[in-house]
Parts: sequence; C-alpha cells; structure tokens
Amino acid sequence: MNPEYVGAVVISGLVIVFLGLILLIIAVNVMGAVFKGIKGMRKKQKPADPVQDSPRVIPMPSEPLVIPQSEDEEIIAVIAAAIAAIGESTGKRLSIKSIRQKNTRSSWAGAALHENTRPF
Amino acid sequence: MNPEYVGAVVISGLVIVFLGLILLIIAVNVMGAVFKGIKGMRKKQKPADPVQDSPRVIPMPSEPLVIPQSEDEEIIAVIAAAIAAIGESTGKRLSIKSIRQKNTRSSWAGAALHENTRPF
Amino acid sequence: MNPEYVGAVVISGLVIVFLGLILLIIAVNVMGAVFKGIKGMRKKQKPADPVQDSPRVIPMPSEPLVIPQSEDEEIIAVIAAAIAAIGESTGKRLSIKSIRQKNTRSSWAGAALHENTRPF
Amino acid sequence: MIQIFLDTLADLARSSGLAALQWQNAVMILISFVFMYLAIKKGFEPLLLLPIAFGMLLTNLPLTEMYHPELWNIDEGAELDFGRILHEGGLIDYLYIGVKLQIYPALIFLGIGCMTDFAPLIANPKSFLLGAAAQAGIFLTFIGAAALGFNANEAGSIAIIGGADGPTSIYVSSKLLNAGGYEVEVGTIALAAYTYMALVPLIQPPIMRALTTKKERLVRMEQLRTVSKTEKIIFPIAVTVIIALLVPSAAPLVGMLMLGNLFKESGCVDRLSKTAQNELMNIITIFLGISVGATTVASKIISVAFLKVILLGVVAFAVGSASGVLFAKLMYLVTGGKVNPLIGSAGVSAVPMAARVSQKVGAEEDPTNFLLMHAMGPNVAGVIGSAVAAGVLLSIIPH
Amino acid sequence: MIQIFLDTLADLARSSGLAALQWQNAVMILISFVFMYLAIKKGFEPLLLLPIAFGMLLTNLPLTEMYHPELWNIDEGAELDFGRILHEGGLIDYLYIGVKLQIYPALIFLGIGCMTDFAPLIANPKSFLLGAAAQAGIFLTFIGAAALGFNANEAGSIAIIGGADGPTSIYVSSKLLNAGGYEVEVGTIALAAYTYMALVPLIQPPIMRALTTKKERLVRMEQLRTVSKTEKIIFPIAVTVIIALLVPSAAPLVGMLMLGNLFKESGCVDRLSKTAQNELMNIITIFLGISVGATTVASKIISVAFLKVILLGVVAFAVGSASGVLFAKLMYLVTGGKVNPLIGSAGVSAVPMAARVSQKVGAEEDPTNFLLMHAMGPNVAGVIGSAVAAGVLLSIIPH
Amino acid sequence: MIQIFLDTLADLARSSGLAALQWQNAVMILISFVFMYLAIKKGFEPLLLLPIAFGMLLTNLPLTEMYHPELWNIDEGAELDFGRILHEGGLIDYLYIGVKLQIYPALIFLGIGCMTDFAPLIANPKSFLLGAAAQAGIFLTFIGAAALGFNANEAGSIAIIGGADGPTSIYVSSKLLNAGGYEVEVGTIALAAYTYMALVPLIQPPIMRALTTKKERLVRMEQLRTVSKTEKIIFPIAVTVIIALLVPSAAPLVGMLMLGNLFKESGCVDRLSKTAQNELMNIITIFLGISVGATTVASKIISVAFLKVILLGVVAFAVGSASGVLFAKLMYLVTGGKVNPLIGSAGVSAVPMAARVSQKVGAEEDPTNFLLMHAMGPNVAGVIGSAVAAGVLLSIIPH
Ligand code: NA
Ligand code: NA
Ligand code: NA
Repeated sequence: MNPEYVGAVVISGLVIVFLGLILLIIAVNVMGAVFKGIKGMRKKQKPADPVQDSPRVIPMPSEPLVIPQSEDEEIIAVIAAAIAAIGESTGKRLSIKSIRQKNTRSSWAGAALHENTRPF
Repeated sequence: MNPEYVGAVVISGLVIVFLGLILLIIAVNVMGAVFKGIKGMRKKQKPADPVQDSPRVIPMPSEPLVIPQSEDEEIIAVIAAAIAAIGESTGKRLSIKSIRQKNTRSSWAGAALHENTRPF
Repeated sequence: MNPEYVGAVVISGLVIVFLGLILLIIAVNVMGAVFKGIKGMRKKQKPADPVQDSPRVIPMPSEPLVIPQSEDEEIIAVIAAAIAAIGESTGKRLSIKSIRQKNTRSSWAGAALHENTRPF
Repeated sequence: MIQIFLDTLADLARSSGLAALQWQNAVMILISFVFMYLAIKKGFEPLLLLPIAFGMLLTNLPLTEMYHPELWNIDEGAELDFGRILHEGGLIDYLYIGVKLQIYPALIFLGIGCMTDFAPLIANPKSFLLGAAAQAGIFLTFIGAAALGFNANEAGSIAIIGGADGPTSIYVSSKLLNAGGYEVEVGTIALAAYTYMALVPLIQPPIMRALTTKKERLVRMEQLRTVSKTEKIIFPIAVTVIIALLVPSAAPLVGMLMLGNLFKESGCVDRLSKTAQNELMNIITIFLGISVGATTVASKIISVAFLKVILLGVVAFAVGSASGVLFAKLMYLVTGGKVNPLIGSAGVSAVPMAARVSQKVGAEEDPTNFLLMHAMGPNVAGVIGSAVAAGVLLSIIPH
Repeated sequence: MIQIFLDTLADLARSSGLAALQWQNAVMILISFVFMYLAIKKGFEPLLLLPIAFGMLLTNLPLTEMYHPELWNIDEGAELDFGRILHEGGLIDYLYIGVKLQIYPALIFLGIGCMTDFAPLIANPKSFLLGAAAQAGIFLTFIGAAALGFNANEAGSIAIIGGADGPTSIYVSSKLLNAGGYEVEVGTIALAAYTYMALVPLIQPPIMRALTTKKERLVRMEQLRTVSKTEKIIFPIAVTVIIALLVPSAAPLVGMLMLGNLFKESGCVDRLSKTAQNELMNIITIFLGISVGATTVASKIISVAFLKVILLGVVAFAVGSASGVLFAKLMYLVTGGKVNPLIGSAGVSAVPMAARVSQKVGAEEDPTNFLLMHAMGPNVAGVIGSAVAAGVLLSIIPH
Repeated sequence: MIQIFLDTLADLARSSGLAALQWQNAVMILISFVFMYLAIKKGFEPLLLLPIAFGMLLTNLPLTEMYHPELWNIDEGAELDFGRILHEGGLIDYLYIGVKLQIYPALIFLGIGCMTDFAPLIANPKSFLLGAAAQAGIFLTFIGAAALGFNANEAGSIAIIGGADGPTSIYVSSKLLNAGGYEVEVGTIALAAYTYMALVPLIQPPIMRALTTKKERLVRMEQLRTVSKTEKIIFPIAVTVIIALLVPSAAPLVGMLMLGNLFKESGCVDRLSKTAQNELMNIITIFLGISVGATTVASKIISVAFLKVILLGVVAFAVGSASGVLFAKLMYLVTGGKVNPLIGSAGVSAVPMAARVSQKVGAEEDPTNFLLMHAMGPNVAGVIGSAVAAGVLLSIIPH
C-alpha cells in the first residue's frame, strides 16, 4: 500500500472516531442539562424537602441498580463491600436490596401476563 | 374502479364471510349434539347420581378454567368478584382455585420430563 | 436391481458399520486404559486409603448420576428400588440424592450468571 | 499526505448521511419518534410499533444501505430478483424477504393459535355471526377507498385494516401491493392497523353507547356451558377443513392458527406450543417489525394518500364495531333479550382488547355483570372472520 | 351489478376447494385424521406425527397453494430451481427447503446430542457391537425392497426405516429421492419410521421372548464403572474424527450429534446447549413436521407401493431387533453369561424407548434386575450405528 | 458378487477420509484440539471458540462435504452464485450465508444491546473519549499490517482485531475479504480476535502498571450520578441518529445495538428483549461459530501470514490498551486528578472483562477502591467506538 494512503486511513479514521464520540458527549450533556433543568423547575414548584437537601448522599442506595445483568457473584461481593465502605463513611447502613437479574425475572413473569393481553 | 366491480367485491365478500362462519356454527352445533348424545348415553348406563341433579349449578366452579392465558390481574379481580357474586346467589362459597397460567407451567415441567423420554 | 449389486450393498454396508463401531470400541478402550493409567499413577503417589480398598462398592452411590435427563418418574421409581436393593446387599443405606434434571436447572441459573459476564 | 487526508475527509463528509439528508427524511424521523413515544409511553401495541418505528428511523437515515426500496419496487408483471436482493441488499432487505414471502404472518398466527382459547366460541357458536358482522367494516371501507380514488389493490389493502388484525393486514397488503408504484405500502398499512388497534378502547365505547339502550346494556347472559377437551381438539381441525374448502386462499392463515391451537389443546406437544408462542413468535415479531417499518419511505407517508388511509382506517374500525353492535341488537331481539348487544363490538378481533371493552362498558351500567367470557366468543370469531375476508379479497383482486 | 355479483360468486364456487376435491384427497384427509388420533390419543410420537399429519391435511385440501409438488419433482439430472420456488412457492414450500437442503435433520441431531448421555456406552464399549448388529435390519430390508421391485434409491430410503431413527430416515430419503418419479417419498418414509418407532414397545417384546431362554433373561449384569468428565468430553471428539475419516458422508449427522454432546459435556456453553435442545429443536421440529407431512400426496399413499413400505418397515424393525438379540446371545456365550441378551434389541436406536423395553421385559422375569443402564449403551450406539449405515447408503447409491 | 463386494470395499476405502487426509489437515485438526482445550479447560471465550474449533475440525476432515471453500472464493469483481451454493453446498455452507450477508453480527449486536447498561456512560459522558482513544490500536495496527506487506483489505481485517469486539471483527472481515485470494480469511481473524479477548486479563495489567504511577492508581473517583429512565430511553435513539448521520456504514451494527438497548430500557417489550438476548443470540452464535470456524482451511493457518496476524493482534490489543491508559492519564492531568488512569484500558471493549481488569488492578493498590462502574463507561463506549471505526474502514477501503 501507498504510505500516504495508509496515513490518510489512519488519521481520518482516528479523527472521525473522535468526532463521532465527541458529538455523543455533547448530545448526552445536552440531554443531561435538559433533564436537570426539568427537575430544577419541578423542585421549584414543590416546597423544598429538607431530606432532599444533600442530593449526593441520597442516590447511593440506588447505586446497585446500575449493576449490569452480567455480574457474577465475585463482583457482587466486591460491590457489597464497596457499598458497605461508602455506607460507613456517610454514617448510614446501606445494603444491596436487589440485583437486576432477579428483578428481570420476577418482572418478566408479570410482564408476560400483562403483555399477552394485547400482543398482536 | 368500476362501481359494479366494487359492489360485487363487497357483496360477495360479505356473503362468503357469513357463509363460512355459518357453516362453522353448524359444524360446532353438530359436534356439540354428538357429544351431548354420547354423554346422555353414558348417563343412562350409570344410575342417576342425586348430586348431579342440578347441572347448571355444578359447572360454575370450573368456570375459571375458561379464562384465557392472557388475562392480567385486573381482569382476574373482575372474575373473582363475579364468581363471588354468583356464589352468593347460589348460597355456595366459591373461589378461584387455579388460573390456567399456573397450570400450564407446572404441567409443562411434568410434560418436559415425560416428553423427553421419547422425543425424536 | 442386480442381485450382485444388492449383495454388495448389504455386505459392504454391514462390514463398514461393524468396522466403524469396532474402531470406536478400540478408541474408547484405549482412552479408558489411559485414564486408568493416569489414576493408577496418582494412586501410587498418594498413600493407599483403607476406605478405598473395595473399589466396586464405592462407586454405587454415584450411579444415579448416569441417569439420562429423559427419565420419567416411573423409571426413577425403578431406579430407586434397584438402588435400595443394592444398598441392602452391601449393608449400606443408599438413596437418590439428585436427578440430573434438577441439577441442570439450578446449575443453569448459576451458569447464566457466570457466562453473561463474558459472552461475546 | 495531508492532501490525501483532506480529500478523504472531504469524501467522508460528502458521503456522510447528514449531507444526504432531505427534509422528507427529517420529517419521517420525527414521525418515527412520535410512534416510539406512543409505543413506550402510551403503550400503543409496543411489541410491534416499537420495532416498526425503529425500522422507520433506520430507513430514513440516508446511506445506511440497510433497506433498498428499489430492489422491491418492481414493474407490474415482473418478478422479484432474489439473486440481486442477496447481492445488493442490506440487513433489512434480508429480513423483509420473510414478509414478502408471507412467512412471518403465518408463523405469528401459529403462535397466536397456541395462545387462543376457543372454548367461549364453542360453547356459544352463535358468536360466529358477530365475528362475521363486524367484517362489514372491511367491505364498506373498500367502497370508501374506491370512492377516494384508490385502485383495487390499494383499496383491498386499506380495507383490511378494518379487520383489526395486524398479521392479516400485513399478509394481505404485502400480497396485493406486490408490484411498485402504489400510493400506499405495507408499512403504512401496518402502522395504521396497529395504531387503531391500540385505540380500540377509545374508538369503540362511544359507538357502543350510542347504538344501545340502557336496558340492552344491562342484559345478563346465561352461564356458558363447559366445553370438553375432545371438542376443543376437534374444533381447530374442523375449522381448517371447512374454511380451506370454502376459501382456499384463507388456508395459510387459518391453517396455521388452527395448527397452533391444536398444539395447545392436544396437550401432548407442549414443548412445541411453548416455543411457537414465545421464542419463535418473538423472533418473527422482531424481524417483521423492523422490516415492515423500513418500507415506510417518506414519499408514501408525507402524502395526501396517507391522510386518506388514516381517515379510512378510523372509518373501518367504527363501521366494523357498529355492524357488530347492530347485529348483536338483532340477536337481542330474535332471542327475546338473551344477548347483550355490547358483545357485538368484540367481533372486530383485536383480541382480547375488544372483549375487555365490552366487559368494561357493560360494567359501567352494572358492575356485577360479567360479559368478558361472552365477548371472547365474537372476539376470537372475529380473527377467523377477518382471515376469511382476507382470503376473499386475495381471491377476487388480481395480484 | 347483480350479474357481476353472481358471476363472482360462481367464480368463487368454482374456485372453492370443495369443487376441486378429488376422492383421493378425501381419503388422504381421513388418513391424516387417523394419524392425528394416533398422535394425540395413543401418544404415537406426537412431537413429529402431529405436525406431519397436519401437513398431510393441509396439502390435501385443494387449491390452498401452500405446497407445490411440481416445484420439487424434477427430472433426474436436473437441478431444483430455487428462484422459481421462491416466486411460485407457498409457506410449506419455503419450510421444505430446509428438508431438501438436509439442514433440519442435522440441527435436530445437534439437539439430540445435547440431550444424550454416552456414559453407559463409554463404560461398556462392547455395547457398540450391539448397536452395529441391529443395523442388520437396514440391510436385510434393502434386500427385501429390491425383491419387491423397488429401485436402489427407493430401496435405500425404505431400508433406513429399520434404523429406527426419524431424522436419519428423513436425511437419507430426502437425499436419495432427489428427483421426481419415485414410488415413495420423504413423507411416507417419515410416517412409517415414526409410526414404527412408536410401536417399538409392541413389536419388540415377543421377538425378545421368543429368542431368549428364561435363564438368559435372568442374567444380572455387572455394575457399570463411573465415567470421568474428561472421558465424556473426549468421546464426542474421537467419534467425530474416527467416523468422519471412515465414512465421510456420515459426517453431517455424526458431527452435529457429537457437537451437541460436546456442548453438553464441556459444561462451559450451557446457554448454547439449552437453546439447541429446546427452542432451536422445537422450531426445526415444527418446520420439519409440517413440510415433510405435506409431501404425502395421495398418489404415493393410496398405492401398492405404500403397502409394501408398511410391510417392509415392520420387517426392518423385527429383523433389527432380532439381530440385536441374537448378537447379544453370542456375547452371552462368549462372556460366559455376563451379558443379558435382552439388551440386544435396544441396539435399534429409538432412544430411550428400546432401552426401556429391555428393562421392562427383564423386570418381568425378575423385578429387581436393573437392565436400563446396560441397555442405554447399545441404544445410543444404535444412533451412531444407523448414522454410519446412512453414510454407507449415501456413498454407495448414486443420487 | 465377491468381486463386486471387494470392488465396493475398495471404492469405499479409496473414498474414505483417511485416504484423502493430507498432513496439513492433520495439523489443523490438532490445532482445533488446542482451541477446544483452551475453550473448555482454560475458559477462553468458550461460547464462540468451542463452535469455531469444532467447525475447524469438521472442515479439515476430508470429503465430509460440509463446507466448500471453492463456492466462496470468487474472483474479484465477480458475484457469489447463491443458486450454486444451494445446489452444491453442504450444511456449513448454508450456515455461512448468514455470515457472508452480515446478518449474524448485526443480530448478535441486537442481543448485546439488550444486555448492555449504558447508564455509567450517560452518567459520565467523558468516558466516550476513552472509548475513542483505545481505537488507536485499530489504526496503528493498520500501519503495521501495511508495513508487513498486507494489502488494504487484509490490513483492515487484521486491524479490526484491535477493536476487541468479536462480532465487529467478523462483520468487517467478511465484508472486506469478499473475493478469494487473500492471505487471511474470516476464520483466522475471528480466532485471533476471540483468543486475544480471552487473554485481556493477561495482556492488560502489565501495560496498565507500567504506564501509571502508584498515586494515579490510588485515585478514587466521584460517585456516579443516577440516570433517569427517560435518559436511558433517549440515549440509544440519539446515538443511532448521530452515528448513522456521521458514518452511515456503521449503522447496521450501531443501529441494531441501540435497538436492543431500546428494547431493554423501554421496559415495554420484555418478551422481545428476553428472546433477542437469549434464544436468538444463542442460535446465531452456534451458526456463526461453526461456519466461521469452517473457513479456517489449512493453507491460511499454516502460513507466515497467520504468524503475522498473531503478532499484529497482540500489538493491536497492547496499543489499544496503552492508548486508553495514556488518554486517561491526560484526563487525570486536565481534571486535576479526578480520573483514575486505570479505567482507560477498559476503552478497548471486551465487555465486561476489560472493566473488571481495571477494577482488579485498582483493587491491588487499594482494596476499597471501587472502579468497576467507572470503567464500565469507557468499556461500553469502546463498543460504540469500534463500531464507528468499523464503519470508517468499510467506507474508506474499497470492497
Ligand atoms: Na377481525
Ligand atoms: Na439405529
Ligand atoms: Na472496541
């Protein structure tokens, strides 16, 4: 192959990959800002809830929800340890209440019942 | 399109749809009559069972069996209410003992065991 | 068809089928011998365990593991009876601890969890 | 090298989808978002409308080469060139083969058959009449479509929307709209059909209330008799034979529906029944949805013809529901008040939603009146009825 | 308009299936009902016989255009025109492509491999001899078929029924009966094979009792040794290599069977194993059954040739079972009474029914004699044996 | 008759696989055993490597007629003859059609989308940069391949191994290596890609440790924000639109990945999501593995070119991992120490193993440091990144 051709492939390839993913960063940031704005507007309408004053602490218990379905038990143990550690530092007792895997199954059973009522 | 053609499509369409479904009514009625006849012959052979004197009341508890697999919980509640209402009027306590959905699963597990013994 | 052709088909067919399956017998015997050899070498390295002196009696409890997935309950009952009979003759109480069918399911659930961590 | 790099970038910019995006595509993409919203947030038949809307999105993103309408829009009388489709096609073209060869709707009917309980219909076979009456919506819409200037193939495809049955609509329209050059296509028919099916709980109640009296709506129907297992096994076989002998072109749909039902009722092939109604149907639904959605090119949606389809679709549903109710009123009169006319509207199919609407409207008058099972009879009869109507349309209209 | 309407109705009447129904079709429809009855009420291999019988029904309802024999009955030496099949075919023609291309039997073998435990065979490899001996049924039936006037391709297709293995029978017959004009076809072979497989518990016991003495039937066999996981993993690989090197034409069947078994025994691809033995196999079974059933056109069933097939089929099963028992008697003699001859009949395949028959006949003499596991060895060896026999037939008989 | 019998036996001996076995086949069979060993005993991506290795075995057993390379190795500019493939092909040829038409990788991406949680990426969109940086491995390997004398199509196919994504590698290489006569083929690319993906836990840690300081490895990252359901639903739609408009040739992979993710996140089509990520993906994986494995003919593996591929593959993984780590170091500097550089290596894809490696190497320094979720962001971004890179390669390199 012509070295110039190789160089063109490499540079344009890298540029486009970065360009594409930077566009996605922008899009996600815009989306996040919009949702923050919506939430902000809603909060103004509600009277401020004193318990919700520390937004960085509250979301933690829901952290396990972001665990991908594919975690095996080893990882779950790691997560549990991590959450426990976080919990200690914030002075709250946190525990894993549910791993997505289970939710999926039980909700699936319910969903099947529901969806079958109007499938095709 | 030629209006006569349109008319022909519409009328022959309706006629055939009705014809087809009326033929099915006849077929189902014939089938029902045959089965009634068979049951009647069997009953004659058996001595009349006094408990089976009121045939319209007895089948009710089996009503839930006709529930299609696709019913969601809302409908199940409706059915339960309806059955309860019927039950009161006949002076019997009736309750939903099984919804097909469950039957299917447990019987499936059994069937898998059985069918695997002679599958292909 | 030419009778000679028919004869050739039949005889060569039978010969090849037997030839193929005899080759498999040899292969399996060789494999078995190799594994016996490996086990033997391992045993020599370990001090002889007095409990393992009667090798023909010990493997019995693991017999149920060879039950094909497809056995239905009737067969399971037969097996249970057979094992009980064997157990009496050897003076040990044996029982079916697990049928493959169940193992498959529970191990499947675990496997799904594990495999999903590195699927594609 | 910088020159080549810049040339390559310029090439890529020129070959980017943004450069090729036309306003019609942009509008179609927005419409696909609307349907995704309806499917996800409003629960409009999401199993079909979500894949259809995503197929619509993919096909309107330029240069993705996933679907090529030019491979499918052949001249009348010409034949599809499957060799060329395999060579030049993209993923969605390959998936669309199953639509074009009518494979998907038949296999979906197999799965539906495995899920359908015909016992209420066997217990009360007169329900078949309501399943027939509601098909009037199909044929009257055919008149309307003809009046609005559609040709026979287009009119047949639009009319079948009134059958309130998604797979049947796709089956008929993919067969009638075989050549290119029509003003509607499979995708628009499917969109309209599934949207209106989702709207059944809104469309039907006012019609039902307008056409019935309070006294009629209060009718309590007699307990349905128990149906024996043997009857349930014979039923699908008998229906297959009778319908196929009368209208052979309805056989693929009716036959597969009844084979599925035989799987279910025979009780001896549960593993086949389970797979047909779950995994097989789900796989087919994904393939069907994406590929049918991809046929919705801009020129067929952003057009007067599509507005007409939307209009005719709601007419079809309304007329079908009304015919069912009116016929049920007739049965009310003939039987001396034993039939509640509210179960007539369930004859349009849209299982089991239409039956639930009957139950709900009935319960508004008398919460202890239990119409659901009585409405399931006309409801499943409506599925058979629209398959028969589909067969008639396919055998009358040349394609 | 009335004239057009009447014309249309007359057209529809003329184009109805009833007008086109011939007495042969009617007889075939009745025969399909018999097979449905056998499948549902008598439990004759319902997973296959129910779809086959329904395919038989659909194909004999005239004008349904679901299956077109004329697309498949090509002249010898000619090639199938797949373009034409896609253009002019119906649903069942499309499904039948998977039979014609031999895809379905191989994939069913994949699933069977995932369900089969070869441990009893590895523990007692001499069982292979019984799996070989029982294939004598195949080859002696070949002689019988030749004597009754069938040509080589027909005789090979009939003989393979004696393998007591459904997918193998379909694999061989769909390959040997490639051209049109034969007196038998895939559907009749499959019908006979599955019917006789269902009849194994009736056919075998009298033969087994007649050929064995009470003393032989009372033989208690030695406990089988435990087989290690590594042996179970190496076994399918070794079988694939050895059989494919010896009889390459047996490789598709044996290779897929062993791949499935490797999925099972390796323990590291459970999700593939589970899908291969459940959903994939169920989908293939539905498609295979319907389409194989549809090939049973009247002219091939209502014929003397079919009676001969029925006769030869039972001969094949009986000879196969007897050969197995006799060879097992030989092993009884050679081993000084360590082999119970009753396990010989299990060599015909028909897993696991033939093995259960051995268990049952043995238990009649001595209820505490546990032959099942010992019979599973010849039983699974029989599957390999008939696949090898299939390979031999395919490599000897030109097609 | 004895003469005919002997002739037949001689024929069969001559037509046996053993007679036709060449030393290259024997070596290839041994190599297939090695890969089976790695898959089963060492856990090297068994879901793909086990079927691939078995396909490799089957294709190197002579005369099995399951795969015919001559049907697929066409001259440049010529077209595949699908009619001939159907007539003369074997089972694996039929399965391979789905690879050649790019159907399997796209459907596997559908399933992966159903299993992927993009929340960590939405919560921290800067992770996209790491997913982009790690693709440097692809492009630098392209240079290496060019330097070692490969032509553009071969170099592109080898380079994509650095994407650490199996389906993407198969997608790109089956498209770029369309004509025959190349020194590499799809099978060897897939073997290398999945082997190195399995080796990620060995390849990455030394590189990560070498390029980072202890202080950097100890960085604790901020808690990720919670992502709302609506954001998760909009994300796949937005990614599809943006990427397809920028690089249309990436649309099939990215579009199907995002459709799967939309199935998952919408929550209203669980039955489709479940089937797409289980049964459908398992079926496709079996078909893909066997047929891709069968393309590994001896002449392409026992060659200098394959050694080069092995070498370039490890370079690609190492460079990709290093680029990711170095870019993450840059982000560490720019953000004033808020980014732990260990998460950079996760940008290569190989979900979720690369992210677990980041977690593990981080935990070696501080067992309470919980990097997994932070590494999942770059990890899933890497999947998108390599799909975009694939699109770029396909749009630049003529094929
Ligand atoms: Na309808
Ligand atoms: Na056999
Ligand atoms: Na990547």
